[in-house]
Amino acid sequence: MSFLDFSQITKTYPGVKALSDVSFGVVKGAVHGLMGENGAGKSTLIKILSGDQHADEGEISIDGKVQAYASTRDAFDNGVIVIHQELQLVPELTVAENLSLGRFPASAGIIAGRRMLEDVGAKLKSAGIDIDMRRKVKTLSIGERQMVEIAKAIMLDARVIALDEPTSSLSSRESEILFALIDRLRGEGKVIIYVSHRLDEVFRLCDSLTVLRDGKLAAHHASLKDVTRDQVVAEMVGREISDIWGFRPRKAGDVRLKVEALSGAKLRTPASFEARAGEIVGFFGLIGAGRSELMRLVFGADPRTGGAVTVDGKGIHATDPHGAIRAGIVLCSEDRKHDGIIQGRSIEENINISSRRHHTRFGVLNRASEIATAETFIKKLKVRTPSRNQDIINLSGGNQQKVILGRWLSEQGVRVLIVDEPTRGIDVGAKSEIYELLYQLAEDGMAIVVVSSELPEVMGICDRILVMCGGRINAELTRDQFAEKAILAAALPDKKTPDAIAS
Amino acid sequence: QDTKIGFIVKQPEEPWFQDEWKFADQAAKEKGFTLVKIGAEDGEKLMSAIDNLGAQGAQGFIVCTPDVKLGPGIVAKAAANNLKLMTVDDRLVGADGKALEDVPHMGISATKIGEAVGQAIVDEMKARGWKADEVGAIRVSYDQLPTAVDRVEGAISVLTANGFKAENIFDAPQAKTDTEAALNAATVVLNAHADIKKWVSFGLNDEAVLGAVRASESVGIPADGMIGVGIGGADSAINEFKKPTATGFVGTVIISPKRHGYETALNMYDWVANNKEPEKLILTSGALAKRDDYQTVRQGLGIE
Amino acid sequence: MTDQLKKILLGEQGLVVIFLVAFALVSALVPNFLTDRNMLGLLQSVVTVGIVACTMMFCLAARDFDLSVGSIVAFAGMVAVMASNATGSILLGLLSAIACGAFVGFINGVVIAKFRINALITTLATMQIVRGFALIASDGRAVGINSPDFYQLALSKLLGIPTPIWVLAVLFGIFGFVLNRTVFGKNTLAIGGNPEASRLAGVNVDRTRIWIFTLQGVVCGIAGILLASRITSGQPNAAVGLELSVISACVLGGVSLAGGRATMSGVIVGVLIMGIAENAMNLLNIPAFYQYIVRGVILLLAVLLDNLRSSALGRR
Amino acid sequence: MTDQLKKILLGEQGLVVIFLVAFALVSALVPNFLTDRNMLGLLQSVVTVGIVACTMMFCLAARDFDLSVGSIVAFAGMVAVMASNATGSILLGLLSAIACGAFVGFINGVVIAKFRINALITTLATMQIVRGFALIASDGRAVGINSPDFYQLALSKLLGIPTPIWVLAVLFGIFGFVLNRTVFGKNTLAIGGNPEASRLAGVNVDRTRIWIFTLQGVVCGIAGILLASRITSGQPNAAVGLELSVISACVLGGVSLAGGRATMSGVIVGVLIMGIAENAMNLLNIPAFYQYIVRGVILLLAVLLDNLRSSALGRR
Ligand SMILES: Nc1ncnc2c1ncn2[C@@H]1O[C@H](COP(=O)(O)OP(=O)(O)OP(=O)(O)O)[C@@H](O)[C@H]1O
Ligand SMILES: Nc1ncnc2c1ncn2[C@@H]1O[C@H](COP(=O)(O)OP(=O)(O)OP(=O)(O)O)[C@@H](O)[C@H]1O
Ligand SMILES: [Mg+2]
Ligand SMILES: [Mg+2]
Repeated sequence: MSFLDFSQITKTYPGVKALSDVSFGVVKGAVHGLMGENGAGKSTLIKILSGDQHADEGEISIDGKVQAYASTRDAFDNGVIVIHQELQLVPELTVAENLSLGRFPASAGIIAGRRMLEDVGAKLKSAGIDIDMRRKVKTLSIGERQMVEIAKAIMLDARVIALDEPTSSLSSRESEILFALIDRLRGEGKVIIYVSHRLDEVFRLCDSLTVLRDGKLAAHHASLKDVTRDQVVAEMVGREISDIWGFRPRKAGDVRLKVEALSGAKLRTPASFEARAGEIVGFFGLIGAGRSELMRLVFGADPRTGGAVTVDGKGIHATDPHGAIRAGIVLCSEDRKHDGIIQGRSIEENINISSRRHHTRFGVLNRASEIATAETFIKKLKVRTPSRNQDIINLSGGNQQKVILGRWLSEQGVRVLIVDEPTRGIDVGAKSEIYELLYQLAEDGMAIVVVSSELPEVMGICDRILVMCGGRINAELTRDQFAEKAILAAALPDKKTPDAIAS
Repeated sequence: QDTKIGFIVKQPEEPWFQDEWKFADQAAKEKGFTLVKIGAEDGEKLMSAIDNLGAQGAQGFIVCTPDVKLGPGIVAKAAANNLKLMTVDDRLVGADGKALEDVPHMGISATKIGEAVGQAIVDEMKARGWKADEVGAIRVSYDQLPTAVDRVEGAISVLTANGFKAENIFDAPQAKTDTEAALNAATVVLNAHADIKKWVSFGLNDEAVLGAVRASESVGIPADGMIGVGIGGADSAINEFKKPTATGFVGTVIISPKRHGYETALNMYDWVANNKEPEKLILTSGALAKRDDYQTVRQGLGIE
Repeated sequence: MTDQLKKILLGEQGLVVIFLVAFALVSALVPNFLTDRNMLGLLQSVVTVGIVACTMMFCLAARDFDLSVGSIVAFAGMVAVMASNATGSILLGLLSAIACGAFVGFINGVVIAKFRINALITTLATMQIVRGFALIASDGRAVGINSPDFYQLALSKLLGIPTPIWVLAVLFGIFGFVLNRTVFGKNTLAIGGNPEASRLAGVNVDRTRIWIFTLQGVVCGIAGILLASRITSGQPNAAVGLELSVISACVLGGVSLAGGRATMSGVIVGVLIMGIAENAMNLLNIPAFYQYIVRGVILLLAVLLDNLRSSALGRR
Repeated sequence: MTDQLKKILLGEQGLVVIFLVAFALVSALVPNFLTDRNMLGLLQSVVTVGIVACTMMFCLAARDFDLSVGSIVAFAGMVAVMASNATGSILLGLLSAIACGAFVGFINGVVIAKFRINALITTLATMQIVRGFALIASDGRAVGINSPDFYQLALSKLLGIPTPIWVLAVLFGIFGFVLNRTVFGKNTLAIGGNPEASRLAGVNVDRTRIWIFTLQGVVCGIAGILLASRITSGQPNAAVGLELSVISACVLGGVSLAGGRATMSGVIVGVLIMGIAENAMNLLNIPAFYQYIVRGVILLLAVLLDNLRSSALGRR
């Protein structure tokens, strides 16, 4: 007997049928996976469950009772909690305040500050989340923010909890905390909807699974016992993908990028490394390891306090991204919402913003080439959208990520491509195509740096892996030395080295 | 102890008040007292200004108030700060609307100035041989300001007394008191009544009337089809007279900042230093200045 | 030593410290500045701006904007005077002024929150409409107060300090508390900081915004009453341009126009800086035209100093 | 039929369509409105606002704000007159006015972009400082123009249409092109959409912002020259409050204060709506006090209508 029922849910956005006639049910005390390509309608379904969006047709019932929410507030009050794909935190408030927002413990409107701290503290402790709850959210890293976001799930006594790609910016260590939490909630008899693009996780966590495709129900598995991964991939993508990494050996050329003793305000220990032409170098580490900080310094996004960056033997003195791009270094940053998408502007403009300078004359745009570039990358990266004029904010998370990747892949004259969590939120099918693109660029002589928290990913596509921990590069492994254990060991904070961040 | 006298005005940017201050400064130099000049655009700033004067140990002040109804408040504030009080330009009134006669005042009534404007227009119309019913009047109005209403109403009363038909007087409300606003408002009136070829105009000050004159030029009414008479007589009007050819800006009623600035300051000084109380009421008069006689008129008023 | 100094300057209360230093400087350099009388005069001169800044802080913190405050202050003052005159009861006059203020604020809030019309445009419109009503009601002229008791509101003193200053102090206290210690205050900051997240967290965004504007109206009503009492009449032209003074005082006090950031102590400092600048300029007898320049330069310096402070802090 | 109507109303150009309908209505209902003379008068009355709105659009689209435009217009007008009088060359006068405008704008831009001082505060400060300079330079008085040729700038006509209107039309054309078809325009919109992302995408954010403010200054210089020519003198008190008219025209025309959204056609419509409202009210002889109310209501209605349109479109 299912506890949570979706029946015939249909939702249309202008130009897009996000969901059509989706029905399935989930039993109590189960973790139910929701998978599908980017833009398949997963987040839309979750938003409808949360009362944030309203279905055009169809209804949701919990415990046999049809739910009709006017607002997200109603959803809470009915025991439905949703952790959205995009972080929904207030940067200027503290962790505790963010977790209590909408339901502060208060009498006569006056907040009981101590009670709030006690409540939040207890909940965080029981979930094994270790974050100072008095810190303002704006001082947290993305990964830490994601943990705060996840902590929302346990703040209320919910019946239904939906998590939309909660691990997309978590490394394995934090993911484990989350999985433990989910197991506990399952034990308490909650219904959990779990959206993810990572098959490993889904098979590890979920009891049942629904696959969406183009807004329609593609498959429903009440049990995962006899289901194989390849089968799920085929249901999602519509074709078989044998090896999503598709690694091809390459020949490394001369040193292209050389970073010497680079340091900045947020990266105190000077870091040095190099990347050769035609080489894909991976950076692995846990949250807060300082990988993003290091890449931002290389790119000139943050001011450096020391060190040097050379490309092809030429020193790069650029102190801003503008200069770095002209010197041939580009960075696709990890925080797509804050540092990537330009909301309010079309896909076309988001793709062309940097590369258009190659096609302009006297500052006047070349419309034909802009349209061509946009169309090319929309097709290459399989961006699901009704038109290139669509506002990027209306795209699904994964499709936004593809557009941002398109921005950098369309750049010309790039010598060093740095991608920070490039496949964050991207589906399996598109992933392998993105890897293929990276391989081609490397074969054309580009030096590529991939920062990722997904160990299989770095192991799957890189020629060399650098492991960071506590703001310093801790280990370097070539492909023949790749071993999960060794990499993880290097990533874990070493008790012997004094380490501010780990403590 | 040094003598310190305040001089508060409501619109410090206006040339008129600049002139008042200038002449008051002249008195201060002659008599050797300190003059503190403060601008106070509204009641609240005025109250602060009086406190401020009290705090720096002034003995008295002269004020042109942003609103005459502030009377009782100003009197009370002055008493609280132990300051002698004189008014200039605008006379204070009590809650009942009657003038506060205890406060020494020097000024000219807004209605009177308006009437002088009206008379000047009527005279010029006669000189040009215009008949009242073929002429339109642009009333450049800024009704938010009571003084402005009194001035234009004064002019209208003279016009109607001389046979001007009320329906030939058209309102051109300025959104702001600058020339551009008057120009835009007057343009609409002129265009709406394209059949009328002869126009007169009057308003709050020279700038307002200049706007109407500019409007007449822009719609192609020649200078001899427009009679504009302003109020003030400061540079905007003088510039107009200095133009190589005559424009529709026929004249301006000059009111003398010299008397208002110099004499009030002197009187206050006498009151503070020699305990000689000034006259309760001194009324000055405006003088019409035109293109050919403005220099002499100004000299007569002691401002050239 | 320098470390400690740095710590104080760069701390939460750094703005207050800078202000105290500036205050000491002005006291030392400007004659007649640090006298009881001048201090009281100074405080009285910032009463209107200060009172309205209390709620403008909320408005800006919630990423909104209110241009109609000046008009509401003038209108409420008119209503207070006219209603007192008509009914003979000062209390009724005061109540109706506050009710009118609240009503206009409520309308602002509803239009902005429910019809989702840009706050700038909405309040620009009500600014004009309300000013129009004030002018029509009084035929453009000031309305005198019949009962002398009304003046007492502004003239009466408690412990040697005029009532309006007490009112200001009490409002500073109340709104400081509301901002930091109540659900309403936190919700306001959350809405400004991330409207979407607040909505998803179940904060009733619309209702909070309507409340903010209504409170703004109430507070403008209070400011209008005190102003009318102080200038002993209701004036339809009063408080023109008040909105800009209030908003700059708030921004000077560290309130972010992008929402989400506000402190009461900052706003108090902002209000006082503006008041002190005016006061000192008049004491120093700076000519009117030069006052413009000085005012502009002080504004810039104050914000620049605070920026340097916080960038030294955040190192970005 | 209704489907097609809906499509037109809800399309990109819906605002323009609404405007055309409103225009037809006003033409039918207001006597003397649709005459050649009145149309020319109407257009001339929006020249200043329209010219300045061209660059204000960029400023707002980049999430900035400029309050100093009124002061710059007045100052540039003064400079044009004083420099022409001093040198005897009108051309030199015009060039120095534009140079002065550009200089003030450049300073605004540098302070805002490089010192990261809030645009509202910075331009509020320069607004005061520049006004102060204008007043000091002229001792607070209007400065007459020596050479009658200067008047010709405003009075001369081409094909029966006065030069200022041509200037306005040309600027509309230029800035419409710049916004949509140049890197500068696209970068401006991108900065407004997400400044940090634009910076990381290699847009030189600081330089673009400095350029925007400098252009704003240049355009204010042009507006100041035409205004001075129109009122045949340089007046230090001219164009007070211009900033609010210009900003509301832009917002009315769909420019988002949150940045990232602007169209030239929208801004043109916004400017015209404001001009037509004033014009029609005067033609209808609406009393001054009631004009306040009507102005407010029209503002609200115009935005409400556009909101309804776009929410019918976006269904959110
Ligand atoms: N506000 C909106 N306006 C228009 N289209 C939208 C809007 N929100 C979502 N869509 C479209 O609806 C479809 C489903 O989006 P949804 O976010 O549910 O995808 P998803 O399955 O969560 O994808 P991802 O894996 O990338 O997160 C997409 O094609 C998206 O472009
Ligand atoms: N704005 C900030 N203020 C203070 N500390 C910060 C800020 N941003 C990041 N940090 C801290 O800097 C450290 C490095 O974080 P960073 O995000 O660079 O790590 P990372 O290796 O990229 O890991 P991930 O991106 O997976 O979180 C973290 O400890 C984080 O808490
Ligand atoms: Mg999604
Ligand atoms: Mg990172």
